[in-house]
This record gives sequence, structure tokens and C-alpha cells, in this order.
Amino acid sequence: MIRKGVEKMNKFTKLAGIAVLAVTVAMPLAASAGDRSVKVLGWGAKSGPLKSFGVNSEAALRSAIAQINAAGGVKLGDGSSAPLEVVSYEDSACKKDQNIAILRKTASTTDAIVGMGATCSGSCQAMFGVLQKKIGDASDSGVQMPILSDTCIRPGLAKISEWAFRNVPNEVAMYDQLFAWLRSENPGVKTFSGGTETDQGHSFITHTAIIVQAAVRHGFEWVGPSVPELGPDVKQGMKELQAAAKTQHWLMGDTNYSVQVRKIKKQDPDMILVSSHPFSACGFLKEMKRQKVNQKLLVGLTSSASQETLNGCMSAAEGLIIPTGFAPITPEAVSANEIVSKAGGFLDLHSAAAWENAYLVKTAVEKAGISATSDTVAEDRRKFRDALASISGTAGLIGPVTRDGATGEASKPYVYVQVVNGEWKVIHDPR
Amino acid sequence: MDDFWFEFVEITQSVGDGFLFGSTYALIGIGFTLIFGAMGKLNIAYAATAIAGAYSSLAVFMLFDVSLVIIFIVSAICSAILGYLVYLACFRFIPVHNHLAALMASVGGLFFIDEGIVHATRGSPLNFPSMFSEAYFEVGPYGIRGDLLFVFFIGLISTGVLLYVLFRTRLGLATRAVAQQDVAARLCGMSIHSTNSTTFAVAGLLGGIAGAMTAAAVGILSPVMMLPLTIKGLIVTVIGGLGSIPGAIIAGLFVGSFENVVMYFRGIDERDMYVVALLFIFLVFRPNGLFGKTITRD
Amino acid sequence: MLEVKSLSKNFGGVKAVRELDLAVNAGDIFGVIGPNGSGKSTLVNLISGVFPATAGEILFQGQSLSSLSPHARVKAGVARTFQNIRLFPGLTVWQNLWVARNSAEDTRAEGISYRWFRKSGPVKNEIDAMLEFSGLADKGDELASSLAFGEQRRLELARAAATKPRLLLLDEPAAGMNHDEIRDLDKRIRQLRQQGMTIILIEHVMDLVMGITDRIAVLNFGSKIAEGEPAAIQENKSVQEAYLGQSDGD
Amino acid sequence: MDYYLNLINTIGIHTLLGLSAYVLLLTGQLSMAQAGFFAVGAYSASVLTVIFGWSILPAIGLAMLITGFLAFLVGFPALRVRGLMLVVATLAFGEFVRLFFHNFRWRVTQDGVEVGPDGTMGFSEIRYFAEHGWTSWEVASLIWIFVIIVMALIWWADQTRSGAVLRAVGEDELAAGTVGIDVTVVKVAAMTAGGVIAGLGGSLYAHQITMLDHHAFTVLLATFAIAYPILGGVSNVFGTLVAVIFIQGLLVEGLRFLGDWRMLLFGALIVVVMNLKPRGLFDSQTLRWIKNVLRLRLSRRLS
Repeated sequence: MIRKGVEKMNKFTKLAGIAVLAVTVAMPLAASAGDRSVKVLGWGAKSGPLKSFGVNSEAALRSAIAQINAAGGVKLGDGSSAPLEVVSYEDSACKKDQNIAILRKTASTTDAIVGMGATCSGSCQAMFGVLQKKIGDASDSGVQMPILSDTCIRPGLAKISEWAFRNVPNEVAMYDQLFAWLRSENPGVKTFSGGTETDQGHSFITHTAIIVQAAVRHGFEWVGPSVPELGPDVKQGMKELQAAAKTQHWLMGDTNYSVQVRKIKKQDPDMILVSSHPFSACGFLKEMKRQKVNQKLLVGLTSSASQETLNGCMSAAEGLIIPTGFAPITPEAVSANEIVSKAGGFLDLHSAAAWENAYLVKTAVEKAGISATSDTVAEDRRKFRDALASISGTAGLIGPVTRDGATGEASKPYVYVQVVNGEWKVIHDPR
Repeated sequence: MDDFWFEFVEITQSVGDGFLFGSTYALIGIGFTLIFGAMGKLNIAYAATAIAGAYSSLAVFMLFDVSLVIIFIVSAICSAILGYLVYLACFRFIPVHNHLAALMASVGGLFFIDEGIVHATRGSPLNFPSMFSEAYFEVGPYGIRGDLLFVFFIGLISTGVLLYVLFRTRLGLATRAVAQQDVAARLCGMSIHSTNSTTFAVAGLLGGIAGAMTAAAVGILSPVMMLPLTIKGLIVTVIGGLGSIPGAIIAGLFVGSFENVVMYFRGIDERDMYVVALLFIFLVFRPNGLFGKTITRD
Repeated sequence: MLEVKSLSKNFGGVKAVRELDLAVNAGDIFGVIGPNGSGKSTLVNLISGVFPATAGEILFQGQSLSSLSPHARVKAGVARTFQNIRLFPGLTVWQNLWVARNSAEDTRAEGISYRWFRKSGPVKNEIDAMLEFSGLADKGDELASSLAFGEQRRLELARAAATKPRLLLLDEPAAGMNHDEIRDLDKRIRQLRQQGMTIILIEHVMDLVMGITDRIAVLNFGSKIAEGEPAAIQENKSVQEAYLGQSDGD
Repeated sequence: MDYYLNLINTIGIHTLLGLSAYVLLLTGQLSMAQAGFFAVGAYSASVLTVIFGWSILPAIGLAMLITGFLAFLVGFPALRVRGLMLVVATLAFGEFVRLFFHNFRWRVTQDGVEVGPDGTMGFSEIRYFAEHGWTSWEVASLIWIFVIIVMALIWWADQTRSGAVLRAVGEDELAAGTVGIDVTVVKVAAMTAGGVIAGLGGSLYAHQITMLDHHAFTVLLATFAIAYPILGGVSNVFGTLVAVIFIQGLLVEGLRFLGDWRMLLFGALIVVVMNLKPRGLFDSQTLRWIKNVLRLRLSRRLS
């Protein structure tokens, strides 16, 4: 198990080196190409504990755009074609004020027609709040800048502003499907319980409002602390559940999970939910292993379907099932995966979305027919935004993505992956 | 009656786990205490050096396959070196009586170490080999984690060694002399700086063990552990009474079990609030902590 | 003026002051002498309220000080200096006096700026007078920390005097001074007495004490072993015993 | 332009945060509670504008009062401890406030949508400025009017005797007591003033950032609060401003071109500065230097 870890580590370092090269080479290329270029600006967490998010997304975005440019760039309004250019990829450190700073910087000091960020749902929530809420609302002095995000996954964020768009999986459908499938696959599994990290908005809300209800919906029986209000509908009994199950929840930075695990073990569920980021998910899983909890099924949060989980607790995570918006199952996905890992990143559900976003931008630009000159930036942004809103579907890496212009949300295909022998394996493909 | 018995078992179990886990807090607390005792200053970067030590030992472990004992030693040594570097960077060249500057510098050190680790690992949590995690003794209704027991004993041993060094050796004598009367000590021809740097190194050794122990007990290393550990360590130091090693140990074990009990009854959202409240209670009723002595100078 | 009734102070087991009785008349310069560790400084700290007495009472002009905090005692009219000088090093000489001056009774003396106040503030004249008194007139705007040792002592004396006390406690003001400085100090203390202050002088330097005081109390091991006119004290057997073999007192 | 105004606003808000710690530092109290007060100010002002639909100014005013009162209450127990005990005690208080808001729920339905603080999910869409069509210029001027007023007041207080008294307490409490300064009053007053200023900063921050949750008010923010006056030096109120510009302007925004290395350099530079200028970037000697330069300029002009 350690051995694998070693290889992984060494691979990181190699790839990191290549990444630096790739980026340094890519930048001048993008700059020099043609007199006109369609500018985009990206940002994410490139420092702080969530560094990997930013690094992976940047690698994906840059490689995808390089690929697009290699294939001739994008068509402009006047029929000519121009390359896409990543003005820069900023580090927002997952901080609200820095995200807002970068947004305003992008909007006011660059010709970028779309901002592609950012890591951390809380930061996005703040950032979206700075945007103009309704298009063309003169009384609203919010920033008018289209944002296309790959990582702000907390439910229902894009509705904050009509300028905000996301390309994140629809977790409600994703988990609904997951438990329907698990139900049919494992008739023996009846009861379930589990916990989440209460200081991370996304994990917390997804667990208590979506995942648990979805499990209930498909006939699994909640054996945690009794919550009579719990029901099959999204958010049904959410507050009661949050209150009742607080003694089996944890925090992202926790080091001791003995009480939580003991409580869950005592309930002896067939299926255990660990709705948490790798940092604490690993701690929790390891504690479960120590206390020899013997569940039949182990279900995780989509954010944990990443390399970090394997780095953290390969063996303890064995058998962990997670629905995710990405897996190298289609030719496109496989090749994208190779390209991005050459660029020093890993393709997971977030960075894959970043890759898709590059192509989404291409489609929207060509639909909008922008002129990409420095004096038409404002109207280009507006055109781009409307085009983006009008797109009802694109080809994602693992299948068609349908978009809803009104809410700015996407509904992506997804697959179910499981940790098998220390690797992510696709165990079911509902597409 | 039956479920009462059950509850009782569960509660005592939680207390036990917390108690064992508290030994990591205790070690961090001792580190703060040592440095405070020697210089009257707070080295905020201390817990960070501890974790950093564990990280570097992990790197060693990944490069060549070594036994767990080695890991602890490596971690201790690395953290000792880091501790010394922190001393050089944040304390050595700052005027002795300028506490604010030293405090701020050590904060800078914390940021630097934290971000440095993130930079090296992309912030990804890393698997830390937990020694005999299979050893899980079932004593009647109770379960005792072998590795936590081990952690606890390592904690005891290192503390014992530390106390011996402090009260039975010349170095310890010097340290305590400097701590009590640095001017007088200087007059006796002791070099404040060498004494202080050794103190930092010794504290670092301890921190390295604490870091490795925490990592082993959790099973992973991640940068998000750093800040909570720092805060817990500080709380433990104050509850134990600034500058009192036995105080720090007892406070550490106590806080560990206390927070577990609160966790058991009140849940995660209130756990830390109660720990903080505990600190306030101490500050109100025992402003000098468990073993703190009132220092009166005119 | 000041009455100390069976005053005691214990630090843990140590009895620093035991069952002490004193009576100081208004306008006197009252000397307190005694070997090191005889409880002289403790007495000052008790009167100025640095720490509370274990037992006994301190009456100042008939009212008890026991319940008052240090600053309240200053307002009541009791000021002090410290054996180891305690100025506000970061403040200018003038500010040191300023801070002390106003807190006596009138607090309305706020100004627009330090410079303005320094030129034409309500109590400017009095503070300048104190500056004169301390002989630091030309150093008013320098930081207290930049002063020489002797100057610092003078400033501290002036600062204590600036609070307009009726009773002034001087804790070894001559410590570490040379003869000229001591003569100078002697002059200053007499000046203060002329301004109507009662003074308690704690000192090792015998010729200063003997020359200036009206009455002297001798402490040993925290209790009074003698009291009387300087001349009488010099004759006193027990005092001589107390000081026998005592090589200190400069 | 918008970006630079935004940066200027951030600098203004953090200056207020730093000044709230500066006032306490003058009396020798190193308080890690400022982030807590900042949070209280932020949440109360936002609740007033979002839930009660108040206009911004009265909301800020009441938020300042609330925070000030809280700080006043905290002031008394804070007297019992000093030095590092105070640091940890106030740190604990800040954490307590943070954890309180982590659990703080107050949801009301306004024309169909739920608004208000929602525990971990935070308190989003505090869009008073945008909704009322404030331009970035207007926002910036509002913030900086407050900043200038506060700086002017503190600068002035520092000139008057009150300032001298604050510093006297900071330098030697015992001596201060024995020259008739009521140390209790001074310290509690300073704590209250610090609270009011932090409350002001917080309420401006909330409306600038539009979204609050407990992550924003961690020990990190408390550390920044004390870092500004320490880095800037307490010899002068402008030191704090200089430090804020140094950290927010240079280290955070200015070093963006360094990419991943930016935050790494952040800590290192703090260490370097503290070693080179332990009494702060803007300490008395720097001040003297500047004065001399100005005087030279003047004399040259005159001659």
C-alpha cells in the first residue's frame, strides 16, 4: 500500500516538472497567435489546502484551449477565426475577498469575455453576489461579467445572478440514480446511516438535504438517531436530521473520530455514507477500519472521487462507491485524461468540467458571433452571456450535457466509481 | 438498568479514547510551555514545525522503506532542526524584550511552513502508516486502540525524558536559570542564545514526536490539521498554567477526554464551544491555570 | 496626617511587616530607616496601595485608605516614587508630568494637540513650573528613556509632586547618587515641604536622613524598634545593634 | 478602475480592523478578539439591512453600538489576565464568536425567497450597495469617509492627554496607577473603542463582500488584525495604514504575478520585516527620517 503511495509521489514530482514546462511553453504561443484573440481568464485555489483543485483545473483548461487552438481556434462574428487566449490563471486561495478582487480585476482591467472560476462554494457564493442579479437591470450596479464555473458545486448557486453559469453535476439526480441502482443491485442491503463534516457547506447540505433523502426514497432505512420528519423528498426533514445526527458528524480539520464511528457502528447499518472531503473522509474511514466496522456498502461524497482520496487512504477507502461526473470511459475522456496528466494535472469531476468549459466557451463564442476587439468588450460579454444562456446542450467528455439557460445550471452525465485495489474503477454506467 | 449500563460503557469508552488522544495535545502543550518557560515568548509556529517534522519523516519513509521507530526518530530530528531554524528566523535576532515582534515573526513562520507543506504536497492528504492499527484489544465491553496506547506511552516516555533533562542535567539547569533570571544567568557566564536555541531544539524534538504521533493516530497527514492543533495546544498550555509542564500534560489529557464527552452528548457543533468555555471557566476561577504560579515583581 | 495602626503584611510565610504603628504629623519630613529587608519598601507599597495589607489599617487625614485602589489614593492626596525608577519611557519628559498633573483633580484640560497644549494649555504654567523644579526645562520634549540616571530620578520626583499630593512617599530617592546630587535632592525635598507636602522619606543614606528629617522611625524585621528625633535615634542602642555589622547604607 | 477601487476598499476595511487592535495595543493589550467583534459587526449590520430592510447608515450605526457594548462587557474579564494569557483568552473568545455564527440561523421569507444567516451555509446576497445602484466610487467614498474619520479621531486622541494616558498605561500599569490614572477605566474604554471600530469595519466588510460565513472570521483574521499595528508600529496611527497597504496591496494583490509562490513569500516576508524592523515599518526613526526629508524640501523651497 505504501509502495503504491511511493510510485504516486514520484509520478507527481515528474508530472509537476513537465507541467511547468508545458505552461511556460503554452503561454507565449497563445499570446503570439494572431492579432485578435478571444480572451478568457481563469482562477482557482492554487495555494492553501485546496491547491490541487486549482492546479488540476488550470492544467485542464489550458490543455483544452491549446487543443482548440491547434484545431484552428474559434469563429468570430465576421467569419474570421481567432485563437482562444488564457489571459492568466489567478490564485484565489479559496478566499472570498480574493475571488471578488479577481472578478473585478477581470471585469475592469482585462478584455476577457468570460471569467472561469472559482474553487470553494462559499467564495463563489460571495463572488456571484457581486454580479448584477438581473440582466439589463439599470438600478442594479452589480458587475456585468459572465462567469462559467467548474467547481462551485453547492446546490443552486448559479441562480444568485443571471451572469453566473456552472458546469457541475446535478447531485439530486446523481444520487437518486445511484441509490436506485444500489437498491436493485443489493437486495440484501436494508439499513443505512452515516455522517458528514458540518463546517463545509457543500458536504453538509448535500448530505442532509439530498443524499439521505435519496437513500430513503429508494427504500433504505435510516437507522441513525431517529428523525420522524425524514422523507423521500429533497430537503424533507433536513433541519431535524441536522439536529438529530450532530453527534455522528465531524469537522474538516478533525483528528479524532472515535465517538462518531462508535455511534455508527452501534447502529450496525448495512450501508454507511461518508459525505466529506478527502481530508476528513480518510480520517473517518481509517477509524472505521480500526474499529472493524463491517458494513456491506460504503458511499461517499462526489468531491472525494479524486486522487487525493487515494493518496490519503487507499486501503481504508477500499470499496468506497462515489457518483462522479468524470471517468476515462469514452475515447475523448481517455485522450483528455492523458493530455491533462502530461500537463501535470489530474482529471477529476471538477477539472474535467474545466476542460468541457473550454469547449463550451468555443460553442458560445461561435454562437454569439462576437467581434473580439478591445472596444467591443462590453457588448461581447453580453452577447457571449446570452449565447451561453441559450445553449441547451453540449457534448461533454463522457456524454451529452444538457444546460438550462434560465438557472445557468447543467445536467451532466455521471458514472459510479469504486475504489478497487487502490484504483478508481467504473462499476456502473447509467448513461 | 441495562441501557444505563450500556450508556456507562459508551461514556467511559469515549473518555478513555479522548484521554489517550489527549496525549498528543499534551505534547504540543509541553512544547509551547517549554519555549514560554525559557523565553517568556509564544512560538505560534510550534505546532506547524511538529506537523512539518511528521511530513518530512513521511517523505523519508516513502523514499526508503524503514521501520516505524525510525519514522519517529526522523520526525523528531527534522522537527528539532526546524525548531532551531524557527528560533533563528523569528527570535534570535529580534530584541529580547520586543515580544510583539517575536510573536508576529513566529506567525509569519507558521504561514510559511503551512504554505510550504501545501506547496510540496498540493495540499493533498497523505497516508501515514499507523503502527499496529490491527491491535484492538477488547477488554470486557471496552475496546482499546493499540496504537493509541502506544502513542500514549511514547508521550509518557518522552515527557519523562524531558523532565529528567530539565531537572537532572546541566542543560536543564541552564534553561531554568535563564527562564527565571536571564540577567543573572548572563552574569554567571551562560549564553542566553545557546540555551534558548537548545530549548527550541528540545521542544522541536518533542514536537516531532507529537506530530508523528498525531499523524499515526489519525492515519493521515493534511495541512488542515495544523490550525486546530495549534489552537488546542494553546488552550491546553493556558489551562495547564503557562510554564508548567505537569500542568500541560494533565490539561492535555483532560481536554482530550472532555471534548470527547461533549462530542458524545452534545455533538460536533458544540464540542469546541464547550472546550473554549472550559478555558474561560479556568481564566475566571483559576487565572493561573492548574499549576501556574503567580509571578509578582515590583 | 497619616496613622498606621497595627499594620501587617505576609508574603506566604514571610512576615514583611508585623504589627506596625506609625503616626506622621502634617508638614513633617518623616524618615524611615532600617537594614535591608526590614520592610521599608513594603510599607510604601502598602500605603500607596500597590498591594493590600494582610491586617491593620492605614488612616489618611482620618479616612481609611484600605478600600482604595492606587489611583484613588493619589486622588486622595498620597503620591510616591519608586526605588527602581518607573517612568513612562516612551513618553516625553513633559508628557510624563502632563499625565500625572491632570489626574490630580481637574480632567477638563484636554487640548487640540500636544504642541498646542505645550504652548498654551490650561495647566501649562504649572507643568512648566514642575519642569523647572526637576531642572529639565530644556529637555521637555525628549523621551524619558533618553534621560541620564540622575535626571530620571529628578523627573520621577517631579512627576510624583505634579499630582499635588498632601503626602509624598519617597522610596530611597538617593540610591546610586553622588554627593552633589544628594545635596541637590536635599534642596528639592525641602522645597516640596515648603509647598506644604508632608513627606515620608525611606533612605539608607544616613547624612541625608539625619540632616533633613523631623522624626525617624527605625524598622527591623518588619517591626518598629525605635522612633524619635534624629539625634535621639543616633544615640539609640537597639538601632546601633540593628545596624551592627551592616556594611550597607552606602 | 473597478478593481483598484475594490482594492482600496479592502485596504480601508482592513485598516479599520487594524486600528481596532491598535487602540488596544496602546494600552498594552494584545487582543485576538478583534475578528470576533468584526464578525458581530458584520452579521448585525447585514441582518439590519437584509432582514429589516434598514438603510445602510443606521444599520452601521446600530452595529457599532452593539459591538461596542459587547466589547465593553468583554473588557472587564479581560482585565484579569495580561500578556500571553490575554492573547489566548481573547483568541478563545474570537473562536467562540466564530462557532456561534457557525450555528447561527435566522431565516425569514421575503417575497418568496428565504434570506438571512443560515449556519454553515452562511449569509449570502447582502447586496445593499448593488441593489441601490451604488457605484464603486460611491462605495469607496463611503468606506473611506469612515476610515478617515476614525484615523483622524485616533490621531487627535494621540495628540491629547488621553493618548498620553493610554500609552502610559501601556508602558507601565503600576506606575500609571500611582500617578492617579484609573487603569480599569482606561483599559475598558480602549476595549470598547476597539470594539466599535471593529464593528464599523465588519459592517462595511459584510456589504462589500456580500456573503458571510464562519470561514471568514477564523484565527487568521484575528492574526491579521494584530499584524497590522505590529507590522506598522504603534508609534503612529499611519503605521497601521502602511502595514495594511503592505499586506493587502503588496503581498496579497501585488505579488499575483508570482502565482503559486505568492502565499509562500507572504509568510517569509513577514518574518523578514519583523527582523529588519522589530518596532514596525513605520517606527519613530522612519518617522524622523520622513520629517527630515520634508524639512529639507521646505527649507530648499524657502531659500
